Amino acid sequence: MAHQVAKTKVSLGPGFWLVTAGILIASAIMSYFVYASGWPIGLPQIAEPAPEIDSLFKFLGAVGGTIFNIVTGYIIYFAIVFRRKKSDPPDAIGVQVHDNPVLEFWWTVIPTVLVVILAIFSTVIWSSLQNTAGDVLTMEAIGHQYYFSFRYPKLANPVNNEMHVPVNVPVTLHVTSAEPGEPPVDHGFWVPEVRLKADMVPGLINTLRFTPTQIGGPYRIICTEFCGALHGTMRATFYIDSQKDFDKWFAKQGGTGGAASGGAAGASSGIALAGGTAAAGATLFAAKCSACHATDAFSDKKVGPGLGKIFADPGHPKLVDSSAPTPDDAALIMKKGFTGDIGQMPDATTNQISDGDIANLVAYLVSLSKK
Amino acid sequence: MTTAAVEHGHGPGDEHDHDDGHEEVIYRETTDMRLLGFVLFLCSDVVLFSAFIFAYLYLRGTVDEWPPILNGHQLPRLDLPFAEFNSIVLFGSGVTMHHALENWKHGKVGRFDFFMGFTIVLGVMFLGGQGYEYSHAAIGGWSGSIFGASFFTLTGMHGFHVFCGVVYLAILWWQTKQKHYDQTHYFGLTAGTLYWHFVDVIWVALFFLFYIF
Amino acid sequence: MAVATPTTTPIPRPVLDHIHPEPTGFIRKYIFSIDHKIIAYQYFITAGLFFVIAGLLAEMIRIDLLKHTGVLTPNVYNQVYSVHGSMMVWLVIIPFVSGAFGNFVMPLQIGARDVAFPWLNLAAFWMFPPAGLILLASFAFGAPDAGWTEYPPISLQAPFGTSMWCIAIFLIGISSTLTGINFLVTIFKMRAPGMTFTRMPLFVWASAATAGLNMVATTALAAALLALFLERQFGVPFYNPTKGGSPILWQHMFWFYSHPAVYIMILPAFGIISEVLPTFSRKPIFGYKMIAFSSVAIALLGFMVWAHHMFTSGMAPWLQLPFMIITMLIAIPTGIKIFSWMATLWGGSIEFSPACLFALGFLITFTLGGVTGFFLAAVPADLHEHGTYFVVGHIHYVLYGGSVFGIYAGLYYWWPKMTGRMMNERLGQWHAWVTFVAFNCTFLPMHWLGLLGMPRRVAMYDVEFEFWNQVVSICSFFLAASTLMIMGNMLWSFKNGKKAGPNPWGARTLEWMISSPPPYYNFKKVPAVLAAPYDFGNPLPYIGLDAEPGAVEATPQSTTGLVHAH
Amino acid sequence: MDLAVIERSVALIGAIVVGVFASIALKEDWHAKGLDNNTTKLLLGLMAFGCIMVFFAAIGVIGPKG
Repeated sequence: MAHQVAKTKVSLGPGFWLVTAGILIASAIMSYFVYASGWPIGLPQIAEPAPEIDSLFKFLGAVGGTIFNIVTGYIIYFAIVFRRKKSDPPDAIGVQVHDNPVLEFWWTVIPTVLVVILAIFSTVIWSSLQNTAGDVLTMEAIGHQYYFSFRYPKLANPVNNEMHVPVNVPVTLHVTSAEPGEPPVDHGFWVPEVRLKADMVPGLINTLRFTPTQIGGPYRIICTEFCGALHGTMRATFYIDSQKDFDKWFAKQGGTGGAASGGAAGASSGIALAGGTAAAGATLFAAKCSACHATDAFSDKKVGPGLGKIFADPGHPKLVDSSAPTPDDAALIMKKGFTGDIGQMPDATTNQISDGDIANLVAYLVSLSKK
Repeated sequence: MTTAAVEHGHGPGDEHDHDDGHEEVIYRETTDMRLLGFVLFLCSDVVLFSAFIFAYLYLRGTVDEWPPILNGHQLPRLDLPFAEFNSIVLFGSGVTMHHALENWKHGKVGRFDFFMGFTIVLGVMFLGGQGYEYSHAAIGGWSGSIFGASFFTLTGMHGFHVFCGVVYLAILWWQTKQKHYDQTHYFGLTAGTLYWHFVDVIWVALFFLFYIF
Repeated sequence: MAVATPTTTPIPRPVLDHIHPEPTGFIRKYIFSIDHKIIAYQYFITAGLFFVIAGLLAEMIRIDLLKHTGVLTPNVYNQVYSVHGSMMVWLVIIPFVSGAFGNFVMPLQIGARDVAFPWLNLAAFWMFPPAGLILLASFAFGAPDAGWTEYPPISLQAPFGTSMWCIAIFLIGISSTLTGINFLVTIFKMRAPGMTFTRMPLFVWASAATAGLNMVATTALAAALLALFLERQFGVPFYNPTKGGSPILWQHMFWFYSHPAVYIMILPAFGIISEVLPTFSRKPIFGYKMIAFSSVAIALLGFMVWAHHMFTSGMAPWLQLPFMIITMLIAIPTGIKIFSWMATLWGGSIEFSPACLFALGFLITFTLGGVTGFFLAAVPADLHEHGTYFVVGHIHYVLYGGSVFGIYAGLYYWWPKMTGRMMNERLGQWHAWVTFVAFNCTFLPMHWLGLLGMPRRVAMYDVEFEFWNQVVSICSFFLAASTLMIMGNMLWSFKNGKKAGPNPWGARTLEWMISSPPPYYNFKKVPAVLAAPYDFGNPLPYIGLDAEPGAVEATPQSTTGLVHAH
Repeated sequence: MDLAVIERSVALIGAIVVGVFASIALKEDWHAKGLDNNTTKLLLGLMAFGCIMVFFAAIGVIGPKG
């Protein structure tokens, strides 16, 4: 060859395998610490699925760290070993190698396998987030500028800036933003210790599912979508109570028997339901309600839910004390209207139904549920 | 002939002395590049329309029934028969434009003029039809509902393209009168035809999405 | 391939010889020139200016975050970081990588005398400064404050500045679309005779992929911006939920552009690295085809992953999976590139010029950015990281540690070609080291801040994060200071940098075969290309190259094609 | 109302005429090469499809019912 001064080394370089071993050992040690320590987050895991998500973090950390060590390690090694020495002539050139099919094959296949493994692992964790099991406590969190409010079933008014949940009770949390009348802006709901987050988008309901496992608090509820000048100050506190403490707190908030899930106005409708006749109710239902409500299972939503089995419907969200809605709840909703995670319904005056009509309709619904 | 080649082969004020063959190659290769550039431009324009069509379909997917409800009343569908008529006006102009170019290629300048004029008239007719449609579409106006928003924005953009097309064709026609093109050097006309066909095809999509679908 | 032999007979391409006369008179020569080199210089100067401004805005951000209560008023702070982000993306990095480097280097590397449509090029540039000025002027009207993503509905309630933001970005969008079309035609139609696709330098491959992305994706952004503008100014309901619109629609349309935009910003940097590493390790690039095709693969995959920015926004859960998996797939072509660059270093004769140091720094920081990217791609992990400083750290690792490091490498590499003078090596090496250290100290802690619960876009934060924020801020001041080093270096090279000569680095791509700075017509005679570049062992694969005297003799004797003129 | 009938019938006839001419044009330069001709063919084809659509709309086969 013309270039007399070309480096013509066949070996991979002095101490190549030593360096390789070093990189692998370092990666192994690092991975060990990733798993032994709280890395990378180190915050307490106060609810399912925090442990699963952390296990994904650790796995990603170990794999990613190893890749990073390999790249960085070899780059530094090559840079030192193959640097141009003072002694080398100005037109010294490197080993003229263009490619190496075997090498390229392997460094395409191995990452592909890694990606597949990571994708599968992530998918498994992901599916564990999707499970709808339990669904015992169904509640809403609503973002405002700049505070959070929380609606509990059977609670007349929303609670501001304080979220309590009983330990070991699966929670289905529907988050949204901006009740009518407020300027619509995005917010975010994030409890770092739970590792879960959902954007609160006006006109859209996102759902988080978790099961508190550790009594404790206060924890931060953080807004994670820009929502205006004071976005940085938007916080609420999150508590996990024992069932007894929770009930105590709940009672203090005025939680009493009454409204259905989603929290319409509390207490009793004060309508004499005894006089209602199902037949009259049926005709009324066809005229007034059938546009929005089907007469089959609760889950069969037209505009509102299906009311066919409302008083005996497994699909109906249970309440905090897992009691099913009573005829009076239905009457109350017809009277006062309803605003909640499953939609909205105008009140009796808007629907132009008298108390007597309500009594008939309730009778009709009861008769449906009996079938 | 040579004027055309110089117009096309070279930037303004370019002084070489070329023999004709060299000049022809220059013309062919520059035309080649301009054609590719123009087609790529059309592609990116397709993306512009596709993005708005995506927006339209997305918004349409967020409501239970279409047309959506505005202040308690469901909005009416658009005037299909008139749209059929107007579409045919536009498609017809596409065919006439095609014939205009064909005749130019074969040196039949008279028939070229006829078809060119015909195309422009049809284009103007279509725009007038759009105006009529706009004044009669009772869908709550541009800013009333998502229906008005997507319909007036998309067809408005298309109408703007048609308007530009009419102006463009008029300029091309004028250029032919200036002996700007000849039977073998007519890239401008090719571009104009492609653009006009493109506008037609966009309308095919819009017609389906707003009137049929 | 050992010896350069013509495998294709070079066809004569008269159009390549076609030249528009050199303009006389200052205006036509330097202000409204159609010469791709002049336009590239204009991009460099303008984008550099905006880089300084946006950098100062960044320092304002860090000053605010020195105290957990914030130093600036929240309103000002929100405007500052929003404009910082928008400027860095649209007025600095994108113009730098495709406008400046693309314009200057790409035509030279394919042996063309100019781009396909010089006038279009001129028009595209002159949309750029006005856009920047409009964006800056928006401060007078209440600048955009919802971040560079400007999510509605809040951006619908912002003052008029946000509409100006729409206009500015729209202009930039048109500009880069035109540039994309221009570059594609140039690369397809104006390559020197014999330069087949597999003989193109890798920066040209990267430019082609970028141009394609610019051409296709940017118009989608234009649509989104147009809709936002119409809704803000005329109340046309697209995004406002109270009028039936959907905020999520904006996120889809925005990210359909803005994820490919990440590759618009990084692919040319990949190209620069692929030029710098072979030159300074005196080796052929390892796995040329794999690197070239992976650029295209990344560009294509980049269109199918946009919704991974929206995992928490509320889309159908099952949709999260395909987007997660395709996102993860992008790691494969990227990994191939990284490994190929490592293998290029192996067995080389590595010269630690500033360009090379920045390239090495790029490999390390970008790898880290890629790893954290994987963290974000996995949906369950993203549920914790989304909207936190983890994301801020990640994007700065890929955009600063990726694109900007690439830009620095390219600047040091092509500066002699652009100005005809050398920079100060020693100072440049110091610059590389200081930047690398300060960069990592600035952005690495952000990852942990985010994981521990610090959300992004906040003017004030929980007190327990104050210490690390102060560390970050102080390091960021050093990072800013490091920028002064390259500015000083440029001034130094203008004053007393020694003449560069045509090929100071002994590189082998076409731009180094002509004098520096290149003459108006680039090539006296358009050369024919006989083989791929980067074969340092072989004679130069160019014939008919009638360059300046003393530039290059492509004889079997000269092993590297390196001849010290002067 | 009857205006609609007129529009429909005009559209019907027009669709047939234009569609036929478009197909003829398509057939004529079917074998023509080159980017411009190929693009033209694609666009003409789509336009012919548009004519077919208008035809079926005019005879009321497709289009919103009621």
